Amino acid sequence: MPPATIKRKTDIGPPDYQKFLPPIIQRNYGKWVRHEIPRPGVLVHTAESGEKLYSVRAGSPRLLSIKTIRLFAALADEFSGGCLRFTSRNNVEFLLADAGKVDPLILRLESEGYPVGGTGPSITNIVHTQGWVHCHSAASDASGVVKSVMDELFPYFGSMRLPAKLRIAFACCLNMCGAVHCSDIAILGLHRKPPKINHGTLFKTCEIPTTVASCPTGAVRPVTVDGKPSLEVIEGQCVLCGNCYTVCPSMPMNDPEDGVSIWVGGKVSNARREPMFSKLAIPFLPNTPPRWPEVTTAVKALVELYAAHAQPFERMGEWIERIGWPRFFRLAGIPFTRDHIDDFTHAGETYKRSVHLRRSPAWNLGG
Amino acid sequence: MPPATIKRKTDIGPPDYQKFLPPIIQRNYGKWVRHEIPRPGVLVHTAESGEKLYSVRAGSPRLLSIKTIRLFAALADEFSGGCLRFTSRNNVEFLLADAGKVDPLILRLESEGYPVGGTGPSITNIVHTQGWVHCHSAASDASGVVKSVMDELFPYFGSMRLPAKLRIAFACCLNMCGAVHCSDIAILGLHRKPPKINHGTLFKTCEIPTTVASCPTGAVRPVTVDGKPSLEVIEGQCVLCGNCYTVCPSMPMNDPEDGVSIWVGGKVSNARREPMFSKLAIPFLPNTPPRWPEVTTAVKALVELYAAHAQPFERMGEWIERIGWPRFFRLAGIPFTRDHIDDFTHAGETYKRSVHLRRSPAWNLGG
Amino acid sequence: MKKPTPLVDELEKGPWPSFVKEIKKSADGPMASDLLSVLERSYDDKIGHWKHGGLVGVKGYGAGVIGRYNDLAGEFPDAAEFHTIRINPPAGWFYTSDVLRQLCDIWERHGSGLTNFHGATGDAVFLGAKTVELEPLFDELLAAGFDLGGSGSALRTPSCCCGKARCEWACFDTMAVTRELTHVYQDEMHRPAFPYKFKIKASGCPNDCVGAIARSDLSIIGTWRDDIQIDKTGLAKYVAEGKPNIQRDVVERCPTRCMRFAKGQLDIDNDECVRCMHCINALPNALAPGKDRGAMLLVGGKAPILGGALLSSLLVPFIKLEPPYEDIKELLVAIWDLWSEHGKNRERVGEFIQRIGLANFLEQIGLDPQPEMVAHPRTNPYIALHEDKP
Amino acid sequence: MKKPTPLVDELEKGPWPSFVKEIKKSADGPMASDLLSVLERSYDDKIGHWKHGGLVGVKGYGAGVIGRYNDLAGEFPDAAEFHTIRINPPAGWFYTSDVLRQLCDIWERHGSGLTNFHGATGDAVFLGAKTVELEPLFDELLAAGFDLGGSGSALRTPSCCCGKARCEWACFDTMAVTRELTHVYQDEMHRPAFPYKFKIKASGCPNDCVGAIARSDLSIIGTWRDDIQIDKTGLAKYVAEGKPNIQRDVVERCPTRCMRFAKGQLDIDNDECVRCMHCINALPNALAPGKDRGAMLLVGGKAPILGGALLSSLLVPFIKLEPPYEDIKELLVAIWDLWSEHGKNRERVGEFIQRIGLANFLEQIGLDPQPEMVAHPRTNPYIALHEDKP
Ligand code: SRM
Ligand code: SRM
Ligand code: SRM
Ligand code: SRM
Ligand code: SF4
Ligand code: SF4
Ligand code: SF4
Ligand code: SF4
Ligand code: SF4
Ligand code: SF4
Ligand code: SF4
Ligand code: SF4
Repeated sequence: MPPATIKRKTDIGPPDYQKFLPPIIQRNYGKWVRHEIPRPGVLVHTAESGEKLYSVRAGSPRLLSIKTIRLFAALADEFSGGCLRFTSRNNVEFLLADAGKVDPLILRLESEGYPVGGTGPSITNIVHTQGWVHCHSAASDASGVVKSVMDELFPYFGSMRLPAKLRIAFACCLNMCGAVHCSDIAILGLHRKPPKINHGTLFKTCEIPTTVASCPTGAVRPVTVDGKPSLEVIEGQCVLCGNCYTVCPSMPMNDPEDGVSIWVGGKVSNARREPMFSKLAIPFLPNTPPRWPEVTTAVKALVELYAAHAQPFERMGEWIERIGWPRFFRLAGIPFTRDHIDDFTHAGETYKRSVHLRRSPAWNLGG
Repeated sequence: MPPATIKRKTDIGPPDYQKFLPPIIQRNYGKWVRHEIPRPGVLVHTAESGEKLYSVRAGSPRLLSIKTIRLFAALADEFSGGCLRFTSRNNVEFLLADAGKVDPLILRLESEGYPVGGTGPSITNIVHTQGWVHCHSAASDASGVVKSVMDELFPYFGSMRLPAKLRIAFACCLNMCGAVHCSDIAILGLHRKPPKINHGTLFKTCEIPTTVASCPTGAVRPVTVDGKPSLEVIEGQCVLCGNCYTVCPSMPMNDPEDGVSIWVGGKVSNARREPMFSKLAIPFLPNTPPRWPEVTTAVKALVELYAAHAQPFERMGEWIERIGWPRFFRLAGIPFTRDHIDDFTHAGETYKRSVHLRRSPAWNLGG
Repeated sequence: MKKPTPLVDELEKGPWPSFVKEIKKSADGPMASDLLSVLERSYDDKIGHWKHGGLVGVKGYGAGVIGRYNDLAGEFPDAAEFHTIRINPPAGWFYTSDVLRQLCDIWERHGSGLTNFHGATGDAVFLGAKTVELEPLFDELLAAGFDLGGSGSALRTPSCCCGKARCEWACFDTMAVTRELTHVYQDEMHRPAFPYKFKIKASGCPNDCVGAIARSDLSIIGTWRDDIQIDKTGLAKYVAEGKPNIQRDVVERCPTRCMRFAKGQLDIDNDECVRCMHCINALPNALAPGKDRGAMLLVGGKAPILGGALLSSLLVPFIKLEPPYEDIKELLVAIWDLWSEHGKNRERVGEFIQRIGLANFLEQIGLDPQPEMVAHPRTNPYIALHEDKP
Repeated sequence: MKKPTPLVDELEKGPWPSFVKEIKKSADGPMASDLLSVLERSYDDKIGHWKHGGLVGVKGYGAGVIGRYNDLAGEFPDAAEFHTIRINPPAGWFYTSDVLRQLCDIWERHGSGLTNFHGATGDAVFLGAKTVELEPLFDELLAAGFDLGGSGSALRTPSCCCGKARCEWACFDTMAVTRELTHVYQDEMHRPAFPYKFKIKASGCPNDCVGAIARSDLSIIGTWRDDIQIDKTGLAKYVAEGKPNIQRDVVERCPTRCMRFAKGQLDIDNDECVRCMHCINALPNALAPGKDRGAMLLVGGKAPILGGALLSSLLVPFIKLEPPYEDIKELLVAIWDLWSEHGKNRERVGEFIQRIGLANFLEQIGLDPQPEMVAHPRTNPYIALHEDKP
C-alpha cells in the first residue's frame, strides 16, 4: 500500500441520525402517544399533535444487492418523502406521513417481491448470520436455511394469528452471531467432527497458549510433532464448539457431516416472564441443501404445535413452561435423549430438584 | 481391648417397629382417612373404621437425660398404653386411643416443663446439632442458642396464628448437620478466622493430599516447614468453611470471634412452591453466651415481620419471593452488603438478569 | 457438681425445656457433671473444647461410634473421653415405654446418661461413653435387640416419616421400606466402603416431613398418578364454614392454577396438577391423594460440603414400591457399585453425578433419560459426541 | 455467469425474498458472480470455503474490516479476497434515499455490490472488498460522512431501537445516547485495546426491541418509576370491544398479579408492578409507562463462547440518562479500566465479573451493593473475610 499522503480526518463517527429523520418524526420526536396495527406490516403511530405516522414494513433477505437498495430508495422517494429505516431484525420500513400512499406502496413492494408483514403476533424476519456465503466457521448455510424456512412459514409473516410474537433466529456456528440463544425457535449450526490438526502449519499460524486457553473443556493440549510445537485434541473431551478453530486456523472443523440443531422457548423481552434462554429440542438434523427439508419440516411442526396449543399472549417458552417439558416432548414427538441433559459447567442447576411433575403415561422404573 | 471370646450375633439391624406400634395403629395401619388439629399440639387422626387416634406433641430439648426418658415412659404408661414416638423434629408424641386422657396428659406434660404445641401454622422445635456440647467443629453452641431463641419465640410454639409453618434450624458449622439449608429461618455458626496450622503435628496427623483436596477454593497448599511436610493457607482465598479442619486436626479454626449468621426463606416441602434453599439475611452476629441476645432479637424480628406481612399459607420464602428481596431487606432494616452477593461456583446464576423490579426509593446511580 | 456454672445456669430459666436441666439431671454421675463444666468453660471463653475422634469402635464394625475427646482432660477427666453411640431406631421412631426403659438402663450402666432423641440423621444417640465401655455396652444393646447405626463413609441410618402408621396421606409404606433397606444393607452400614456417606430418607408424600429431598442421597417421596380424591361432604363443610377461603387460599395458591371453584364445586384438572399437596393440605377433610399410589425416587441431596448444597434430583418419576422392593434394591446397588468404583474420596453421590454428568450416570446404572429428570433441557450448545450417536 | 448453479438456483423460488436473486442482481460484476459459484460448491460438498482473515484494514484503524479469503482462489479468483467493511450506521437505522444511494455508488465503485442491511451487531455491512480497494473505499466513505464500526477486541458499534423517533414507550432517548456514546468512544471502537469485544445496546423500554439484555455487554433498558398512566377513554374502548379479554389476558398474565379489573375499571398496585410492559403492550391505547422515565443499566450479556451464554445482570436500577450523560460515561470508563487491566485475553466483561465476583467488581468500579442486583442473596455459606468487615 503506498503511504497515504494527504492527512485525512478520521474518527468522524456515524452521521447524525437527525438529518435522516422524516419531517413528521422531527416534529413529533418523543411525543408519540399511541399506535395501532391496522393490518399486518403497517404501524400507525399517533403523536400528541394528532399527526399520524404510517410505517410499512417489508421483509428483506438482509443480504441485499445495491440494486435492491436503490429500488428501496426509489420507492421511498415515491411514497415516503425519501425516508426509510431498517429494523433490528433487518426488515425495511418506509415511513409515510400520507395515509393514502400506504396501500399503493404495499402493492408495489409485493409486486417487486418484498412482502409486507412481520408485525404483531406474527413471524417476522429470521435474524441470521453469514453461513457459507462468508464465514470460515460456518457449520451450515445461513441464508439458504433462512430462505427455506421463511418460504415454508410465509403465511405467518403476512398474518397476525399466532398467540404472540414468534421470533426465529439462525446462527451458523456456536459463536452465535445471530444471538440465537434467546429465541422462540433457534436454528444453530453444529460441527460434528473434532478439529483436524494441521501439524505442518500450526506452529506458524497459531499461538499455542491462546489456543489451549480457548477450549472450554480443556481438551486442547500442547504436543511436539516432528520436533515442532503443535497441539492435540482429547476427542472424548471435545464438545465441538469450534473455539480453538476461531483462534487457530490450523484446526479446521468444517465437515460434510456438520448439521443443525433446533432450540426452543427463549425470549428477550421482559413482558410477563423474565427473559430466558432457548433450550435444546432437536439435537441434530443433517445439512441437506438446497432446501433443508428436515429443518423446514421440524420448524414448521413446532410452529404449528405452538399455534395450536398456546394461549393468547403466551410466547413459546411461556407455553412450554406452563405445560412442562415432558409434555412438550411428547406432544412434539421428539425423543428425549442424553443430549438434552446439560453436561456443561452449571449442568446440575438444570436437574429436576422437586417432585412437581404432571403425571405421564411414561412412568415406571427405567421406563 | 481384650479379644472377644464369645462369637456374638451382630448386624441384627433395628428392632421391628411393628412391635412398638400402639394397638389402635396396628388395627388401622394404612387406613387413616383424615385428621384435625383441635388445639395446638394435638392431632386427631380418624381411620376408615371410625377409630380415632389422639397424638399429643410435646417440646423436647432433644438432649435428654435418661431420667427424662423414663419420665416420658411413665407418662406413656399412664396415658397412652405405654406408646409414644419422637418426631422428625425431635418432639415427643404420645399416642392415645382415649380422648378423655388428652387434657390430663397435657396438664401433666406442661407441669413437668414439657410444653405442648408445634402443630399447624406454628413454630415447632428447632432442628439442631451438637455445638459446644459435643463437637470439635462448632463455631457456636447449638443447645444454648436454641434454648434462647425458643424461650423468645415460645408463644408461637403453643399457638397456631402464623400464616403457615415456620421452620427454624440451627447448625454449628458449615457441615450443617442440622441440614439448615432449607429452613424458613436458619441460624448457622461461622468461623471467622482461617485455620491456624500446627506444623509440629500436621505431618503426623494429616494426609496432605486429602487435606489439599478438601478445600473448596484451593486455598490449601503443600509446603515444607523445618524440613517436614506441612500445609499453608492462602488467606485471601479461604472462605472459612472448616473442611480442611474436618479432615486435618492440625488446622484448628475455633476462635472466640466466631459467631453466627442468619438465613431465611428456605423450605423442604413441595407444597405450592418447589423446595428452596435458605438465603443469607444477616452475615454475622457475635457469640454472646449464655443468651445470645443479638441472635434472639434478630430472629424474633424476622418472625414478627413475617407474621405481619405474609398471607395465609405463605411460607417465609414464598412471602419474600412475592415482595422481592429488595423490599425484604428494606422492611427488615437489614443492610445489604457485599457478603450477600454470592461468589462461589454458581454465583453468576444468582445475579439479577432481567429488569423485573419493583420500584424503590433507593434508585439512582451508585445509590 | 464440681464447679459453679453461672453462665450455663442462665439457661435453666425460661419456658422452653432446658438442656442444662437435662445435663444436671444426669450430673449425679461424673461424666455429665464434667460435661457441664466443660460447657461452662466454652460459654466463658467462647470456644469449643472438643477434639477430633480417634479410631474407636466395636469389634467387627467400622461405624456407629464417633470418638470424641476433650482438650481439658486434665481438669475434667470424666469428660476426657465422651464418645457417641449411634443406635439404629425402629422405623418411624415408635417406642414402647418398656423398650425405652431398657435402653435407659443399659445407658445408665455404661455411659453418661445423656442422649439425643434423636440425632439429625435419625439415630438414637447415646452421648458420652468411655472407650472401655463400648464393647459391654454394645453387647447389651444387641441382647436388647438393638444394633448400631452408620457413620463414616457408609450407608447411614435410613429414616422416614410416620407414614401409614399415622398419616392418611402416606402414598407408600415408608416404615416398611425403611426397615427393609436397613436390614438388607447392614453390611453397607456397619463397614464403611463407600467414597463418602450415603443417606436414605423416605417421606410418604410430597410434604416431605423428613426433609428427604434436602438431606438424603436417595430420597423416596410418595406420590400418586390417578385423580385427587374429593369428598363432597367434607368440601361442603369447608364451604359452609368459609374457612379457609377456598378461592384465595386454595385455588389461587395452586402452583399450576388447575382448579376451578364455583358454586361450591371444586374442579381439578388432574392432568395439570403437579401433585404438590397444597390443596389437600388446606382441605384435609375434603381432598386426598389418589388411590394409585407409589413414590418418586430422587438422588443426590446433601449439605454444602464441598461443592455447595444440593437438593436431590429426580431419577424415577413413579414406582409402586411394593415388597419385596427388588426394583429399588437393584437401583441402589447399581448406584453404589458405580459410585464406589468411580467416586472420589469424600465425594457425595450428588456431586459425583454432577461431575460425570447425569446422562453418563443414567447410562451406567441402566436407566433411560426422561424429560422428567430435568427442570429444562440444556441451554448451552456444547453437545459432545458419544457412541450411541448417528 | 461463469458456471451453472443449479442448487442455489433452487432458492430463487418461493415467496420469501431470495438472497440468491440478490447475489445474481450484482453478478454482472465478477465478484458476486464468483461468490455464487463458491456457494454452489458449498451446496454441493456441504462445506464452507472461507478461510480466516489475515491482517487487513485501513490506515490508522485496527478495526472495522474483517479479512476473508477463499480456499478456491484458483478456480474463482474474484472471490479470493472478499473482505467485509463494517460501517457505523446512523442511530436507529434511519436513512434517506439520497444517502443510501450515495453509499451504493461508493460500493459499486469499490466492491462486490453486495451488502448486509444490517449486520447482527447493527453495522451497515459491505460484503466483498479486495484489499487494494480498502483505502480508496474508506476515503470515499469519510467524504460521505460515514466511518467504520468496530471489530476485534474493541468497542463494537452501539445500536438501539427507534425509541423516541417512533415509539410512544421510549423511556429515554435511545438514539441520542447511542450517538453520543459512539462519538465519544471512537478511539475505543477503532483501535482495539480491550481484552475482548464490548457491545452496547439501548432499548427504550423493557420490551427490549434490540435484544440488549441478551447480546450486549452494556445493556441500557428504559423504565419508569412513577405510576403507569391510564387513559380512561382508551380503556373504555377496549372494554366495549371485549378484546383483549382484560381479566384473562391482561390481569391474569401480569407476573405479579398486581392488577384488579372490576366494573370496567383497572386498578394497578404500582408498588407491586415490576414494570414488565405486558399490560401496556396488551392495551396500548389505554396504558402507558409513567412520566418519570429513565433507564436501567445491566452488564455482561453475551453468546456462549467461552463459559456459556449470559444475560446482562443489573447494575444500576434507575438512572435518568440525560445529556451530557456524564454518569454513564464515568461508569463505562470505570468498567473498561478495570476490565482492561485485569480481564484475561478473550474474556468478556460478563465472564470477568463472574470470575472476580460481582461484589469485588462493584467495589472496584465504585458502586455500592444493592439487593436489586441479585435475583436472591447467596445460598452457600462460603463467606470469605474481606477488609471492610468488622
Ligand atoms: C421496529 C422494532 C424496533 C426497531 O427499532 O427496529 C420494533 C418495534 C415495535 N415493537 Fe418490538 N420491535 C422490534 C424488535 C423487537 C425485538 C427484538 C427481536 O425480535 O430480535 C423484541 C424482543 C423479542 C423477544 O422477546 O424475543 C421485541 C419485543 C416487543 C414486544 C414484547 C413481545 C412479548 O410479548 O414478548 C412488544 C410488545 C407487543 O408487541 O405487544 C413490542 C412492541 C413493539 C412496538 C409495538 C412498539 C411501538 O409502540 O412502536 C413496535 C411494533 C411492533 C410490531 O412489529 O409488532 N416489541 N421487538 C423491531 C422490529 C423487528 C422486525 O423487523 O420485526
Ligand atoms: C410428625 C411429623 C412427621 C414425623 O414422622 O415425625 C409431621 C406430621 C405431620 N405433618 Fe409434617 N410432620 C413433621 C415434619 C415436617 C417437616 C420436616 C421438618 O420440618 O423438618 C416438613 C417440611 C417442612 C418444610 O417444608 O420446611 C413438614 C411439612 C408438612 C406440610 C407442608 C407445609 C407447607 O405448607 O409447606 C404439611 C401440610 C400442612 O401442614 O398443611 C404437613 C402435615 C403434616 C400432618 C398434618 C400430616 C398428617 O396428616 O398427619 C402431620 C401433623 C402436622 C402438624 O404438626 O401440623 N407437614 N412436616 C413431623 C413433626 C415435626 C415436629 O415435631 O414438629
Ligand atoms: C450427631 C449429628 C448432629 C446432631 O447433633 O444430631 C452429626 C454430627 C457430626 N457430623 Fe453430621 N451429624 C449429624 C447429621 C448430619 C446431617 C443431617 C442428616 O443426616 O439428615 C447432615 C446434613 C445432611 C447431609 O449428610 O448432607 C450432616 C452433615 C455433615 C457433614 C457435611 C456432609 C456434606 O456432604 O456436606 C459433615 C462433614 C463430614 O462428613 O466430614 C458432618 C460431620 C459430622 C461430625 C462427624 C463431625 C466431624 O467432622 O467429624 C459430627 C460429630 C459430632 C459429634 O461430636 O457428635 N456432618 N450431618 C448428626 C448425626 C446423628 C445421627 O446419626 O442421627
Ligand atoms: C457479521 C456478523 C454476523 C452477521 O452475519 O451479521 C458476525 C460475524 C462474525 N463474528 Fe460475530 N458477527 C456478528 C455479530 C455477532 C453477535 C450479535 C450482536 O453483536 O448483537 C454476536 C453475539 C453477541 C455477543 O457478542 O456475545 C456475535 C458473537 C461472536 C462470537 C462469540 C462471542 C462470545 O463472547 O461468545 C465470535 C467469536 C469470537 O469473537 O472470536 C464471533 C466472531 C465472528 C467472526 C469475526 C468470525 C471469527 O471468528 O473470525 C465472524 C466474521 C464473519 C464474516 O466472515 O463476515 N462473533 N457476533 C455480525 C457483525 C455484523 C455487524 O457488525 O453488524
Ligand atoms: S455464527 Fe459462526 S459461522 Fe456464523 S457468522 Fe458468526 S462466527 Fe461465522
Ligand atoms: S472444538 Fe471446542 S471443545 Fe473441541 S477441542 Fe476445540 S475448543 Fe476444545
Ligand atoms: S454442624 Fe458442624 S459443629 Fe455442629 S455437629 Fe455438625 S459437624 Fe459438628
Ligand atoms: S477453611 Fe475451608 S476455605 Fe479455608 S483453607 Fe480450610 S478448606 Fe479451604
Ligand atoms: S410426609 Fe406426607 S405421609 Fe409422611 S407424615 Fe408427612 S404428610 Fe404424612
Ligand atoms: S396438589 Fe397442588 S398442583 Fe395439584 S391441584 Fe392441588 S394445589 Fe394444585
Ligand atoms: S424497546 Fe420499547 S421503546 Fe424501543 S421500540 Fe421497542 S417498545 Fe418501543
Ligand atoms: S407492567 Fe407488568 S407487572 Fe406492571 S402491572 Fe403491567 S403486567 Fe403487571
